[in-house]
Amino acid sequence: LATLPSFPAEIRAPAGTLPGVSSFQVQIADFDILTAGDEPDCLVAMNPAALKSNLADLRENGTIIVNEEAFEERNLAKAGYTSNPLTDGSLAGYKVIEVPMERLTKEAVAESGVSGRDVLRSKNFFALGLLAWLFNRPQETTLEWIAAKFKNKPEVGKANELAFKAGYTFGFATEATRTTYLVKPARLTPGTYTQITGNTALAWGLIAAARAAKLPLFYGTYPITPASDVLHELSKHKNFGVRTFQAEDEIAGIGAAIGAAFGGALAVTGSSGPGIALKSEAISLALMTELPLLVLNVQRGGPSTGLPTKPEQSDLLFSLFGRHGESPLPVLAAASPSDAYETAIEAARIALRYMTPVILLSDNLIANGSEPWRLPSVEDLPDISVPFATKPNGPDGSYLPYERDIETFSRPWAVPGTAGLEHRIGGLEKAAVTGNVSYDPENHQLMTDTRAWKIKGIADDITPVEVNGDEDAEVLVVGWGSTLGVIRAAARRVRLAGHKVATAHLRHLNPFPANLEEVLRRYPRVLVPELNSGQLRFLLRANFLLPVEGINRVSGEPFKVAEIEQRILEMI
Amino acid sequence: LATLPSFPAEIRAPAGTLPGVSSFQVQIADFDILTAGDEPDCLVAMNPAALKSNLADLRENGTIIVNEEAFEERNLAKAGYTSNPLTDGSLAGYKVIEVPMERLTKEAVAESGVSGRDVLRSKNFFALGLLAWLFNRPQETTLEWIAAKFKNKPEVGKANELAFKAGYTFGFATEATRTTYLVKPARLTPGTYTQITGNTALAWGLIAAARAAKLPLFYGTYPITPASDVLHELSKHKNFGVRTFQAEDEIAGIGAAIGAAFGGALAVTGSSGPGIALKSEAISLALMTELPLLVLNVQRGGPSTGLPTKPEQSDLLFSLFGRHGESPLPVLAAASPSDAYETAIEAARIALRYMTPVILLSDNLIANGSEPWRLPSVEDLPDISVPFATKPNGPDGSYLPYERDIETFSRPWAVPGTAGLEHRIGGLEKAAVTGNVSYDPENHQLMTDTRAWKIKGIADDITPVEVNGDEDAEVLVVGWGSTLGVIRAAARRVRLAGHKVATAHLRHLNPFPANLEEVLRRYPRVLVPELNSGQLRFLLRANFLLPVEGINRVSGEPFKVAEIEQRILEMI
Amino acid sequence: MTAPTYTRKDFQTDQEVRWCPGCGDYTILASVQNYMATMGVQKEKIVFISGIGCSSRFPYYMNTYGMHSIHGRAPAIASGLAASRPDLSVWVITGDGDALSIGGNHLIHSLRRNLNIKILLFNNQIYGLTKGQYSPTSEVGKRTKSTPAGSLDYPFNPISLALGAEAGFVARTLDMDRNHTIEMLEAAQAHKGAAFIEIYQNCNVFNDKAFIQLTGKEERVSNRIDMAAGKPIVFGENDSKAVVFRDGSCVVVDRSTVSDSEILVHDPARQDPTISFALSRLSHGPYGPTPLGVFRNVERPVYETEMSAQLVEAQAKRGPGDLAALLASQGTWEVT
Amino acid sequence: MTAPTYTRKDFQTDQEVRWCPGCGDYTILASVQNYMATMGVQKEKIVFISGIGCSSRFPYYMNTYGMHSIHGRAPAIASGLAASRPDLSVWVITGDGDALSIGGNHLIHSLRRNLNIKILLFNNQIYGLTKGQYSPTSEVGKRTKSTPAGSLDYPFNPISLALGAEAGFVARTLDMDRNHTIEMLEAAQAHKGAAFIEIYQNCNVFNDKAFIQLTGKEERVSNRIDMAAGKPIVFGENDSKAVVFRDGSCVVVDRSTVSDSEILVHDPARQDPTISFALSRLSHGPYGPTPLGVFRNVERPVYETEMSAQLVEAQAKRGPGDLAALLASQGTWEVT
Ligand SMILES: Cc1ncc(C[n+]2csc(CCOP(=O)(O)OP(=O)(O)O)c2C)c(N)n1
Ligand SMILES: Cc1ncc(C[n+]2csc(CCOP(=O)(O)OP(=O)(O)O)c2C)c(N)n1
Ligand code: SF4
Ligand code: SF4
Ligand SMILES: [Mg+2]
Ligand SMILES: [Mg+2]
Repeated sequence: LATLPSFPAEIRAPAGTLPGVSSFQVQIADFDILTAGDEPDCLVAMNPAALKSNLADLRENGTIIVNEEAFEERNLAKAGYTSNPLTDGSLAGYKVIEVPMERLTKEAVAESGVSGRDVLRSKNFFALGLLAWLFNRPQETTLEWIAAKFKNKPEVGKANELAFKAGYTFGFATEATRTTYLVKPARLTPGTYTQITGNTALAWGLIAAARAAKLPLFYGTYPITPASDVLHELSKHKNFGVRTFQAEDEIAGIGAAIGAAFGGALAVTGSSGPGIALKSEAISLALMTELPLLVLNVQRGGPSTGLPTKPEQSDLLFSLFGRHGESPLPVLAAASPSDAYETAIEAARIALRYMTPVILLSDNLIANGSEPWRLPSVEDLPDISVPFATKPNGPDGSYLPYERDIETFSRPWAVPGTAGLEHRIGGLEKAAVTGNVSYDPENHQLMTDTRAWKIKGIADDITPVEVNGDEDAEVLVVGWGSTLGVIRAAARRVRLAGHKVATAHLRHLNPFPANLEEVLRRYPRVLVPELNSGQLRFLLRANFLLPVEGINRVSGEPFKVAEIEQRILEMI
Repeated sequence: LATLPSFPAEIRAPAGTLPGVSSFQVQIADFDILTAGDEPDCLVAMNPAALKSNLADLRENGTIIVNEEAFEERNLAKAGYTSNPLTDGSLAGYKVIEVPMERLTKEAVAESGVSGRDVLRSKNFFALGLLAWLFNRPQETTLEWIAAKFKNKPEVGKANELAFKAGYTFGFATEATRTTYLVKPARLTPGTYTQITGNTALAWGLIAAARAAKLPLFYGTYPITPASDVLHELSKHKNFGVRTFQAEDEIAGIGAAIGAAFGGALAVTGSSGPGIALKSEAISLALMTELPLLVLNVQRGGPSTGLPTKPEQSDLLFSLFGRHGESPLPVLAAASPSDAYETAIEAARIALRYMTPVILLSDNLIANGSEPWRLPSVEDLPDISVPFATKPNGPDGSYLPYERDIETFSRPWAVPGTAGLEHRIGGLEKAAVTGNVSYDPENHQLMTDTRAWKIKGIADDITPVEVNGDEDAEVLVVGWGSTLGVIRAAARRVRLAGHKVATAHLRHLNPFPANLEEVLRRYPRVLVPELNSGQLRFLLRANFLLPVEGINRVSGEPFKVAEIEQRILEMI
Repeated sequence: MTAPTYTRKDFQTDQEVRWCPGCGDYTILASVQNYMATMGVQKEKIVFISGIGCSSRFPYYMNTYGMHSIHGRAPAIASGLAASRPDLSVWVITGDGDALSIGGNHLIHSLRRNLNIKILLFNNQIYGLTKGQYSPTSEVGKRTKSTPAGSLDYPFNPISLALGAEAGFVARTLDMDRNHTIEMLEAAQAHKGAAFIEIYQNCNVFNDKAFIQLTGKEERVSNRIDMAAGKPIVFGENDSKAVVFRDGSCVVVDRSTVSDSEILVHDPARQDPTISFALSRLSHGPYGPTPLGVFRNVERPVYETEMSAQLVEAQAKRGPGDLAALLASQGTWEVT
Repeated sequence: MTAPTYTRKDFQTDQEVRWCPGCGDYTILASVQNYMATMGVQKEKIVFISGIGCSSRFPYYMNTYGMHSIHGRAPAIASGLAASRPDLSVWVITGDGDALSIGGNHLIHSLRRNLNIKILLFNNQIYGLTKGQYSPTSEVGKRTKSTPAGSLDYPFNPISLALGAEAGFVARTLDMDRNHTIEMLEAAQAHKGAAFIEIYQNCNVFNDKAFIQLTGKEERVSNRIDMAAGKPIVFGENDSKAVVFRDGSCVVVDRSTVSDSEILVHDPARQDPTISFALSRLSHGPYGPTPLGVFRNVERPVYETEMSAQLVEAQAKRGPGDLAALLASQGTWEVT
């Protein structure tokens, strides 16, 4: 069972597929990138007919590269389409990369001297170049093959080389990404399924959370790879009352969200590493003013601009400690594309119930990865609504914005428009209860402690961590985020090989579930696989003084099942 | 031995000091805030004569509040000043707060109805109000005293009340701070001494570091309490070739510093919590481009705007983990005002030798605190210079910007203007050696590891941690930053009481000195006092799996010697 | 609901007002409170958002909803609030450092985006709160703590900047002149969309008398240019001076040297902001003849109105959001 | 040192140029490389600093010193470099998102501060790198991935914004027109101080033909207004159109309807930027008659020159820094 699609040697596909332009079009249409399941991962559709006849072969939520220019009326009609599949939403389940391929190929090969038909033929190589980028293949082999193959027609060879490079370059220039096929669970429980990517699930989860909270949804953001698709998805659903605000930068994005939160919306901001860094100061304001706010971080390779199109889990410690001062806040992570939906609702529940900013981590694997998702029942949507304050809660009809709920330590949420509850909040330390500015030492200690207690207390309000597998195993594998599938698969393999192993996956990274320490102590050895240098491991060590071990990878690539399996076997 | 000045009940001073305006002026001139040493901590000088006759009584580097309007030619001459002490630099050793006191008092009492002499008399209360702000005293007692005292002259009472409040308000409005007297070492070794505050020492340390590095100094920043004084101090020393750049915000401040670093300057940026948060993304750029850069963080109370004028040590974990991606960098902390000088030089040494951004932590106690400082010999200034690359280091006369030094893992520094070494750097992941953009998985792993090793390796290039006190003590007290004086004093007291205790103070917080673990393991119990919720403790636990204990305070106030002493005694 | 009747007191809070005695901020506070009492908006519908600075403490003293946020970000926060709550009256309080230094980008974007927010910039040409460094509106050569040898940066002209950023409403007033301040507030409130008012504000501690040419009893006579829509721009003792547009610039001339028809008649409603821009160039800071009043007042679609309309339209077209349908929208299959 | 002689090749690097085929960035790269070969500055003295975006990949392809920095911050980084190294020739490459969205504040401040940096803004009216969201220069109503129902924000006019921000040199050119581009580069380089050039650049993937009115064979004839210093502004087929300043605006008229003396004679050296501003209002984006060329070219003191002078003066007055004296400057005492 392989977790990553394998890319066939580039030279194969074109080699066997050159009898003629039109048939090559059909051929390259199902030029396939093999997955474990033998379904192509990626389809190159040079025209509507090719799309129509080959779409069924593509794996659910695969990547489709379309030559967008060919999708005009005449071709569509010829293929029997009554509306354009590129715009009518029927490809919504797939990652579609639209490329004006003829135009770009023409531009690219201009200097080769070829003309006419040959130019258009080269667009196959353009497609191949784009595939090479998407599947991270070296260009050299294909270039050598082209040189050899066309040594008697040097202009054609040159044109193909240029087209191939242009395709690669196009992918690079536009930071093109494909969907990643993630390991399926062994069995699918009965039900109605859809195929979904993480960014879509996240967007839908936010829409569902807003409904569950009976609040309008506001999304303030600035585009960044790989988080932009959340904005794109949300902006389609204005009929749900969703307001999307593309701000001038990330600070304004979160600023706007804070404004909306003050106004009583379910306010969300989202970005990736560099953009989250910019939001740090404002997150701290939301924390001090105790306003509910979701901060989505779709992690990518760092540091700095890093590897924008590659997955990594290296923002965990940054999520916990990436703010000045003592500034604790809840951190959650989605474990798979479909889990992003549930995690969004859970994050919103916590943000609203505890009046706090919450960081929700996803990553490039989840964001662009896809999996079958058993549709949740909309009727079972939990009620996560928190009533606004409507009446004075202090002496003489006064309103005390920092008078806390005795159970949650949460403060009330009074929104503008509510007569009699006019009040001011801000970033300076607040006096307990009144919320006035206070420089008093004891108050600062109290408020620091209260903010910490409030977050710590959430531990008792979340699902305890569950262990999968053997109670009496030697090794417990603890993961978080996108490693869920690969850890489960590795554990299955270990068990198939006759060994015992247990796994646990954390959705809540701060605070940890109340039973975590007890669970960890049950197993002689604990292994933490992470796509970083050992950040959860660091947290577990500091919190529980346990010598947990790690397997780590910071290469911009996901784990292979085999490497985790191997490591578990070594530990047994 | 008390560490904090005690402020006498406000009512006392005015009570005994009202025989007449002119004598009151003299009286309030030495209105004293008692320190342990019985020297006033603060002097209110209503005119030049008062300053002249009372300055000698003020403790070294105390705070002087001057009624600036009275410092005009006639008064100066009358007092025997030939030049204005406010501008001629002769008060450089003190913290001077200049206030147009007569004007402000007049404005403040306007609505009371008093006039003439009474107005001016009220300015004593203005001064008292400012003192109440500076020394964090409640206003109520004074206000009650005023009400009682002047109940027969209600307008005068009202005027005094208004003036008192105005003085307090002035302090609040302008975020006025005073110097804090720090615990002196028990004995001063022979030598030439000066009295210095931390911000001044930091500025001078940077000037010295630039000299030691044979580089021009560039400081890019944006004002913020309590870091602004570093800018103010540096901007005075243009004759040292220092360039200060007051940017439009903190991001531009560090951006400009990165530009200057690329150009071959000793580049420094500085701020406090909220501003450092804004610099996070750019620090990561310096880390990826491996440019030398000092980032000063003069910590204040957080989170958010927090308590701008109060000290706190709550940015330690933020310094280590406050960036997205795997982004390790060295973190140092000054332990006292004078230590800021040495720490600046050490931080610069590391930044240059390892081509890395370095975070240097100070805090409000150090910044505005003062202590006697035995002047270092300028001749002994270490040579921390690192030669620029001047010649190609690759095949065919090429320049390889990421070809590393085998000992330090540092890359060469080629600055614009050097013919033949033209090269491009940036925030995308770089290929080892060539520095070209690379998406290669193995390269990303290698570079991630290399960046980590480079920083880890510094552990062997720094002074091992030294233990003070009893080898066979039960308790080792480990501190960092501004708690040095109070920890040492507490340990002295414990020893005076006949017990054993050892102390160690860390200048290097990342990486830790190589011998730290061994030192910690030598003692049965380890106590870490911190003005935060336990951040160094957290690091020690995670790194060494040791159950170190903490004593913590997040109240915007320093520790009292007694509370640390008490805690040590409990542990023995 | 009938228009509420308020007095200034209704807008005062229980917090002690804490600016230096004599600070211009007091006067502005009084003007705003007085104006709000007559504005005709329920006070629970009013929100003041500020950044950081002396000026930004303003919301604590207004008995409305308010947020003292972080340095420079008030326009962004206000934008999110206005976009999501078009029913509110949203006011931004900011300083020359807050709005023009760290917050410059949010300022210019909120102006071009044209949300219905009213931005009051207290320009004292100094960083007050941080104890007196020069600001982006300080004159060249200013000696401050951070520039003992004099500052080098050429200052912004806030009016020119706002006009260059497509602001629809741009005005300037003076702390000391309460009536004029209130007039400008009224005009800003009447304008549908983003409104920007630069308020010259004296910081009597760190930059005292910066505006003396406009506030001094004698100086102001010859320097204060009051612009009024539809009126020829004349000023000075006995209106002896006039502004004409000549050779590509607004210039001040002796009124006696020009015919009445040559005098520029003020028209803030011109679609093209060129003449407003030209008027802003009459002075670069409060030095010499300096215009006060509304420079530009031109409406265009308001962001949140349009945004709400898109939501309404989407619902009209597609019906209110159906979550179950959304989840199934990419196609489903059954596993049994 | 004699002026170096270079060819375009000297400025090419070994890195494959990676923009989409047909992207306007290629043409601009060629123009800049060609210009640099003749600029007369040693290439090791030249530095290109960029932010993030397709355009910002530019430095990788210039065989000079360079930094591909972070989004929006290039002007700040360039400012620090220029301030500390006045001997260098510093160029900023940025996009409409990089410079006007996230980097707007640094842009306007670097212009007012007037460091000697040359800012080339590749305006394709779209976010290219992130695959096609609308930008601060996109036209209202633009449908993009993030605005399927059409964008609502009123766009900036980059020329107006730069002028409002006190820019001394402001120009506009077109990717396709290499000669004009080089002419603008020459003028920017000749200008002492900050120079801002807006370059209309076609993104043929996400915003193809945005500039068709200025590049199309037919369209350009009637829409391209070439401004040249000292020349009356005429354009169109047989120069049949003219620009006049009338009633507070620049307007396009049939040349036959005005006398020659009424036609606006272009003068980018006017101290007052009003007429330059008026010219920038002729079009709001590349729609209809749109001026290309230098809008403003007025010098004032350069920041780093002044900064260096302050250092020299301080040394002249106080001697070069004496560290020992500094340490003792607050008074000392002996402990024995
Ligand atoms: C992120 C951040 N940077 C810097 C500061 C410090 N700071 C507070 S207010 C201010 C400038 C205030 O100037 P202005 O906006 O003109 O307000 P004024 O005090 O003059 O009214 C600065 C630099 C801060 N609080 N936060
Ligand atoms: C801090 C940060 N925010 C967002 C991004 C994502 N991003 C990269 S380029 C870009 C916009 C590019 O637009 P533009 O400047 O117009 O350049 P173009 O690609 O069109 O040349 C964005 C939003 C980023 N890299 N870093
Ligand atoms: S420092 Fe200046 S602006 Fe601030 S409160 Fe005092 S007088 Fe007003
Ligand atoms: S996306 Fe557009 S701007 Fe970017 S390289 Fe391609 S054509 Fe050029
Ligand atoms: Mg100010
Ligand atoms: Mg662009």
